[in-house]
Amino acid sequence: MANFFPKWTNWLPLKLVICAGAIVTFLAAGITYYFTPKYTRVGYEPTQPVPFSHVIHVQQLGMDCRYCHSFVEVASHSNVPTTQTCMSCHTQIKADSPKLAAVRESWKTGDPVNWVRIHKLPDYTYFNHAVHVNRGVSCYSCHGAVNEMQVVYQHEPQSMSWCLDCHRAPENHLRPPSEIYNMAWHPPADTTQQEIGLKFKEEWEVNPPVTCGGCHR
Amino acid sequence: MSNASASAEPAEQLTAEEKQLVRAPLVLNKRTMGWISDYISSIVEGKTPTWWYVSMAITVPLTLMCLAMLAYLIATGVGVWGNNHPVGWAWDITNFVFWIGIGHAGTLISAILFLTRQKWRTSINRAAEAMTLFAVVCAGIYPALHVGRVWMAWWLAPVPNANAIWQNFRSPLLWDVFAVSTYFTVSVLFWYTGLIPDLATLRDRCKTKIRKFIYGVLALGWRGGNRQWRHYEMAYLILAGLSTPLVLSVHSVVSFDFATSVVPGWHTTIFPPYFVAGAIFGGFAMVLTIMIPACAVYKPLHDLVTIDHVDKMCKIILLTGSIVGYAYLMELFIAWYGANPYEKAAFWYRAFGPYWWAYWSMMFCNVIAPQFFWFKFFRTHLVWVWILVQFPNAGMWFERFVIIATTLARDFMPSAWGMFHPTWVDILTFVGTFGLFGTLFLLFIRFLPMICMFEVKAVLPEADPHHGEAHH
Amino acid sequence: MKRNFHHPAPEKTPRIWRSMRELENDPEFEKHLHMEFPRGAEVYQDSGLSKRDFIKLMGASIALAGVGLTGCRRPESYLVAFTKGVEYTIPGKFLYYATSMPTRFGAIPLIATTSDGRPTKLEGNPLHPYSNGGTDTFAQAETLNLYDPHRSKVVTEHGKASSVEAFDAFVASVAKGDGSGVAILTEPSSSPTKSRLRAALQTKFPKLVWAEYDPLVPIAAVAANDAAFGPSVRLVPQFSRADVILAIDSDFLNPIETGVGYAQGFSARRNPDQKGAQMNRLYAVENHFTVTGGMADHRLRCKVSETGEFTRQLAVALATATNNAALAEVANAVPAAQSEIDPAWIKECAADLANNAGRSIVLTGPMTPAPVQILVNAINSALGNIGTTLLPVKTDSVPATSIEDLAALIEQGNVKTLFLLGVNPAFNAPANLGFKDLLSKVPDSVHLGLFEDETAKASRWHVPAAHFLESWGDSRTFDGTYTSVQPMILPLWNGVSEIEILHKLNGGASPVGPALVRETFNGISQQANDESWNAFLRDGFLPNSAFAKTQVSFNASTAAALAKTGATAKADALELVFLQSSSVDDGRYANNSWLLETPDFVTKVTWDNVLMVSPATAKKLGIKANNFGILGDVAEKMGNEVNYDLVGDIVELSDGKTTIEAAALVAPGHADNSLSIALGYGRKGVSALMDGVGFDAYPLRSSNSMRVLDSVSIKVTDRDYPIAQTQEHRSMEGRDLVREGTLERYEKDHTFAQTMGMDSHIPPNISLYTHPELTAKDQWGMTVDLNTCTGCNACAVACQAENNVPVVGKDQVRKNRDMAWIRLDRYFAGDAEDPEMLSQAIMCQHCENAPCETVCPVNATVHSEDGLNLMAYNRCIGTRYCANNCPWKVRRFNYFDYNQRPIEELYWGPLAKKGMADSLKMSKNPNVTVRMRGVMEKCTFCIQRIEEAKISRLVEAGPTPASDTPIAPFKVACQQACPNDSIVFGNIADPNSQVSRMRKDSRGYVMFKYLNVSPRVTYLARIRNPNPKMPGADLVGMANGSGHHGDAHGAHADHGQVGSKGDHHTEPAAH
Amino acid sequence: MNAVGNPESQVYGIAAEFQSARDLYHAAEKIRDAGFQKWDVFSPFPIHGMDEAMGMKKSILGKLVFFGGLTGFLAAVTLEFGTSSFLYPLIVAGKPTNLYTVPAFFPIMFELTILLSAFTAVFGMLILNGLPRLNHQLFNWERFKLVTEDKFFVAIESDDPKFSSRSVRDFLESLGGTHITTIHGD
Repeated sequence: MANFFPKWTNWLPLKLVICAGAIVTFLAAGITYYFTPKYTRVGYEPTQPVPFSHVIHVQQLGMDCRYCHSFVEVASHSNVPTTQTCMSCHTQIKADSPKLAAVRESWKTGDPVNWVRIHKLPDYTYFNHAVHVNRGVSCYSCHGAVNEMQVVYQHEPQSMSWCLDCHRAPENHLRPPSEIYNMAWHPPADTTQQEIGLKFKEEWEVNPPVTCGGCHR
Repeated sequence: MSNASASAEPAEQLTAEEKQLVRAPLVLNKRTMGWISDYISSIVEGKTPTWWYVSMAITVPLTLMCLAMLAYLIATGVGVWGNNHPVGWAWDITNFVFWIGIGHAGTLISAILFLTRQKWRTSINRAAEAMTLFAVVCAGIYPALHVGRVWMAWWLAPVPNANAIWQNFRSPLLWDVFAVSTYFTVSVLFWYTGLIPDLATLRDRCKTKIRKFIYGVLALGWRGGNRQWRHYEMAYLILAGLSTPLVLSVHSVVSFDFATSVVPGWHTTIFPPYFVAGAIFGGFAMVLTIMIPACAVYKPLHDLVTIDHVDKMCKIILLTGSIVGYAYLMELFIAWYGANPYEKAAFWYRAFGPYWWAYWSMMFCNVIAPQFFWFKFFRTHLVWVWILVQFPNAGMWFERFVIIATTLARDFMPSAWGMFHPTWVDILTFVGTFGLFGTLFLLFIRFLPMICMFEVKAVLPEADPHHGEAHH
Repeated sequence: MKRNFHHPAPEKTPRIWRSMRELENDPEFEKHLHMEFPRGAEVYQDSGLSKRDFIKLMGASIALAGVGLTGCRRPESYLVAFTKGVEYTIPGKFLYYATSMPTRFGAIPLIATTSDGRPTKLEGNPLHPYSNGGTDTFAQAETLNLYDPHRSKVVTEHGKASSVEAFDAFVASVAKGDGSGVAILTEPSSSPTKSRLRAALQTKFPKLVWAEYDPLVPIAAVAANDAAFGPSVRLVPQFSRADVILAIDSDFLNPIETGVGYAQGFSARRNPDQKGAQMNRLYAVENHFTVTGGMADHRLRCKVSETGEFTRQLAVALATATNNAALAEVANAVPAAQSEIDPAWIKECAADLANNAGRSIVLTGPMTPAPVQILVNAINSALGNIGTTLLPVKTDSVPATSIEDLAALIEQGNVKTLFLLGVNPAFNAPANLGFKDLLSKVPDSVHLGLFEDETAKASRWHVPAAHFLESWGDSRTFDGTYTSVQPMILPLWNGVSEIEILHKLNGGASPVGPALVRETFNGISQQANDESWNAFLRDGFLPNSAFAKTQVSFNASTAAALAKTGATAKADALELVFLQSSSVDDGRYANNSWLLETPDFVTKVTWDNVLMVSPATAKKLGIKANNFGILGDVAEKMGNEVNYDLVGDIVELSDGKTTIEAAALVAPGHADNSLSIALGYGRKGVSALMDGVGFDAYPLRSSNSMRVLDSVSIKVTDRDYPIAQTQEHRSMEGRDLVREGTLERYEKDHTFAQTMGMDSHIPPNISLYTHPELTAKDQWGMTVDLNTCTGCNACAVACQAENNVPVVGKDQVRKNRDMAWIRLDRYFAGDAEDPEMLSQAIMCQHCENAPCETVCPVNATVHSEDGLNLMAYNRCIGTRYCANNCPWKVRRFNYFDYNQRPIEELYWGPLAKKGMADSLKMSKNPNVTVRMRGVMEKCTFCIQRIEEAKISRLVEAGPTPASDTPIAPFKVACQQACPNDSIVFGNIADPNSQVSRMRKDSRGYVMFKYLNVSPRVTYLARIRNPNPKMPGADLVGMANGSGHHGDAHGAHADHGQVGSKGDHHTEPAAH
Repeated sequence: MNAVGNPESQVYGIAAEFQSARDLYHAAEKIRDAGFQKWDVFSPFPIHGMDEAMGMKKSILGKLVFFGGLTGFLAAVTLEFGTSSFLYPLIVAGKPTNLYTVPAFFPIMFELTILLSAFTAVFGMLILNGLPRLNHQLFNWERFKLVTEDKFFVAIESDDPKFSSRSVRDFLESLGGTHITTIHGD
């Protein structure tokens, strides 16, 4: 009488082991790539009720961030502009552009424009804009080159580890106070970001918190 | 090959002079190798007995109830249990320690008795190891599900994550996670390694295709060649060597959950040895609780699980019981001698506080009751043994309850004192775990050889290659 | 109301503060302020957005403000900006407005914190002359009252929904009439605007009946003052000048009875180290334990119906001591009664008072009957306290019709139209009036109130009232300082204020914003220009507007005449005393879950009022202390104080006609043959929360027994009532937790408290490890002065409001699952019948070697570099090990989703309704995470305030060295609320900070020193100042033993004198 | 001469059955002395001293397990110190993050050492035994099933240098082997 199991089954276990190993490796790699903020958040680019272009307003018209995000320097929350702010110009310029319909509507009715939120931290995370921009961290560091964005999208993962990277080594991002809102700034030719950063870190005694309490209350 | 019923009748009795010559054999009635395979396999191969279905009809619903309770717990919150401030841990951790303790006897019997060449272990270690696994399964439920946010429990595993945050390796609870999972894994390996040759036996005996397939796969193609036995025996020896310190470490680590805290009544260095002794104590009690009825069902097993085994286990229970009793008294002495009013109060309240009844139940069950085993009559009369081992079973549960709930109920600040009362969910969950344990065990004795055949064969006189040769 | 209408250009004295720094007008900060402002202004010129639109918008954005902790997949959410900017408002930044909360005897000056247009927190106004910045529990809980979703929302007529217009039409018709048959019943109020409108109304309608009623406002006291000193005289106590104080049935230290400012100056005089002034001494005579009684150096248990006799004997003794004829005349006028009061007590007390004539104060509670009041006035004038420790001032009060007279008028059918403004007589009027039925005799009755309460149901009209945080108004504090009341938000549910209704009755159109108040202000203020008006609103009060001091002389004859009315009670009769509830006041807070769950100061009972009875009387009447069942009884036999899971006997109380039920609780220190019960509970059919909570005592309370019913019959039923206590144990079990000693002992050994109990002979702790360096410049720490902490609960409710601490309900409290982050432990020490009461505030101690941290497997609780024990809710998985390992048991676990599920559906799991009312979401502090089910939480030292301060310092510093900018002063919530400044918080690394000085105080000690956890909270031992001549003086201040060495082993040496019964046996192992 | 398996396929070897452990033992000694290399004896249980009888050295498994254990230990050390001293040092209960904190790290070092040792022991044993191998020429022989029951077998493989079917048959017969059978593959 012959074997119950055919010959080929002798190699089966080895093949199974190899397959399992491969599958596990691929899963791990996939999860690390696809299921972390680097992938899930970065590039989030929803369509806004108004096709507002930062390129036109910042790049071409050279408006300062703070004209619209007026409280970024004093509040934890960097406000989006009120309809009033938009209308203070757009009553004259492009007063009847169809793109601005939503704004005019809001101005008429008093109902706010619902901008789709892009950068969103969890409720238990308390980020403060004022302290960052006042202590030499540029908008650029967290929001990327918004001035070049026709439509705003998320540029950084803004995950906890990403925050910690900077909180542990702020020198990689500190800038001269004058350049905070200059999206296009680069360190002068004769020096590097590190050098400048370290200099300011020394001078201003920049010592960002890395314990939970800094952000979670 | 004769079938089970035939071989159930004992073979011819020993003659008087043989009795004098031969040292008390480990297997009675001169059972042959063939008989051992036949009989033990027949338990698996024969048709399912009615009592098995009856028992399953009891244990399976209990298991389902347990699962239902756990689902309710996860969906609603830990509040469905009686836990509160100050009693943050109550039946959950009590039952965890209770079950994990029971598990220890199995590993102990397999590993320590193997290393110490106690051949009598061979007939009970398989069942004992199975018991270990199932007890650890029951135990594992509690630490896993007693946390407030079960869906976040994976944070206990050191997985790299986008929050760049890690575990606190100083926490006894994390030690627990590693200890218990290691213990479970190693026990499974140990148990399965021991099963391989017996699975091969079943493979070679079974008729149906499906069984041929299942047992064939499980047996991994074992051939019993000596070139295999050589590595096999080495592996088994190493596993035994690893399991022995492991089993001691696991219950020590469990005791660290309490010993490393600052809570008066927990903060004591005596805990590790005392917990280990307690675990062996309770574990052996549970082995007897299960084996005695099993042998009652399968009468001929008495030839393998002899009264001598029972006697030996009772002696161990007596010894460990006395160690536990000593530990209780030592605790009291240190509390008094340490002159720390908080420690003093903690032990005073255990004995005379609102939970006095739990303390004295523990004392009676664990210290008084086992003393009967000084008498051979109680050690060798199966009914009495079975009754008496129920006390350690209950007593060890009370011990954990006393240590956990009653200590927390009254610690540093009288203002924060409060009582714990179990809820119906607490109770049904605990009862349910017995259902789970029973179900698993019934499945085990139905589908796997409950006695390690190849080891029993190996202790038969004719297994000795020089059997019957003149000694020179 | 246009916001810009009453807002000046911001550059001038802005009415809002962005921080305490600006409050102090720090020039540095002003600069910062101005460079910050123009930007805001330029965008926001004359933008007139009313706060109502705010709510629209906030509603939207709140809906987004998820309150859970987990957020892995994110749904699309929106950023909702204002359409028009709102001046001053910076999204996400707090604004602070000065206002005040009108109270029974004046007002509590407040600073309201508003975030994005929602008032979220109320704090005392430290600038105000008659406030040290403290508040009471009620003020702290008002934000919840404001957002209470049970508030009435629509005008109803005959119980059916009507409209504002219809009601206005009705008012107009009344206004057109001649006012005959029109009566107004309202609460006595300190509001000048209200009295101005009243005067106007009474000139317009001469026949108008103006009646005032408040169940806890003393008619007798006023009458006594009038009789003694002439009309509208008020005595303002100056505790800073008093060396000896005698409180007769008075709880003056409790801010809820007499207001926050009343007792100021007292706590300063409790400091044994104070230079130039000796420590004051407090005698208390009361039938049940009050916080005052707990603070007293000598306390006499005395039936309320015997206080008259006590005061008479005291007066007699003092009359001879001071040989003052007037006092003698009044004293002899009072009929004598027999009593068992210890003469020695009276003799020595009198002697002490006589020796401190002119430096003493004798006080009696507001509700005590006239003879006692008059005697007290006589005693004070005889001691020469009037004008020295008791400043007489002339109030602007105008007499009003009493509710009894009003009832008579209604009875006679002379009242056709009755306006019930903010009162609830159908529930709380004296029972003999049967007011509820009377209302049916009035064809047109109008009820104005926050809730559709009993009176609303019995009236033709019900009009939703505006909360004081929603309406313009004004008030006078007890001393008369003119104080503002301004709205923080438009009425959420179209409520109207009393003054608006009065104004309309005067025929006025609906008032515009503060017009009415402004008019009054112009009348009161010297210069009535915008500048001073803005200053008034900005600071919240008008400087130097207190009542004028006056000279008074004691009028013996009129006093004696009043004194004669004194009734004599039978000594053995069983009396029933009606108390103000520490949770619901007179019933007005019956719907406030924060207060309902705040334990009573003494009994620690939540969610119920109980009938308090002394142990002896309980035995006599056969009232069980508890029924533990057999297991507990055995434990008690074995010598434990066992009183867990309290279940009280239900008793029936009857005055012959009416019978009420109540659950009895055995209260140590209660007078024998006396029963006490708090008013305001047992409401039926009013709202979800109120129903079936406690027992209603009003039915037994009649016009002549407002304070005490001299004789009731009691019947103990065999029914039980479960009682939820946050603290079940009474005795300290001889442990050295609260440490106290006598002044004498303290002077012998200043550091006695540091060597008590275990600390007397433990070797110094040597740590195995060197503590990792705490790098931050600011190291936070706290001290609690047990010498001034009365246990009034203000801190507890403040913490609840600040930190979004959830309410768990009676059932969960009974299961010991209350969530309070700061709790007030109350211990009884000494004789079981007549013990001392000790109270101690316990919050997270932020141990530097925190036991909780080492046991957390996931690093959810770790230490910050500035010494805080952090709790990261979002990391917590809820093993509860940290709570087990916390010696103080201050960690709180969310056993259910208390924030998201209704407390009656906690056990339903997923089947329960999810989410909370929008209005309640608005009450949450946006800077504190709302915790979810299954996580641990605890006191964080208000880390949100710490971080805010640290951040604003860095913002200020900008591109300059951080260390050059000092951190702005700030207070944590409990510290801010404390009316006695017992809690001090600050930077312990700065040797000059107050907290550092307090920590170094010789009375300072840390608990459980032997554990070497080195807490950041230091307690200052309690010092009692007994009069050695008094009976029982040797037992005062002995809670930790007498202090002769060998007895200092806190744990066991104190048997026989410390701890309530059973303590003797707790640790025989020690003997 | 009887044979099993597929006669076409090449011969695996020749096997004989023995009745007792003792017979097998002595047979093994003789085969060893005859200088065969590729052969094995089969029994229902490990027979004491059979290794010597077959002239085999001690199993090398022990050495493998040592390295397995070492790996586990080092893994634990890296995990614990790497995360809590280098990746994200936190102040926990005032305990240091340097080497002094090692006592708290022992339990996990121990457990991981045990775990990886156990894995090496079991999987090492399987690999050394060439298991799992479900198909084997010997399984073609029906009688061979008794090896897990109570019978004993010897098999000498065909690729043994000294193998020649006739001599081996005679040799096994001389040893007292019964049911001598040629085993073919399938």
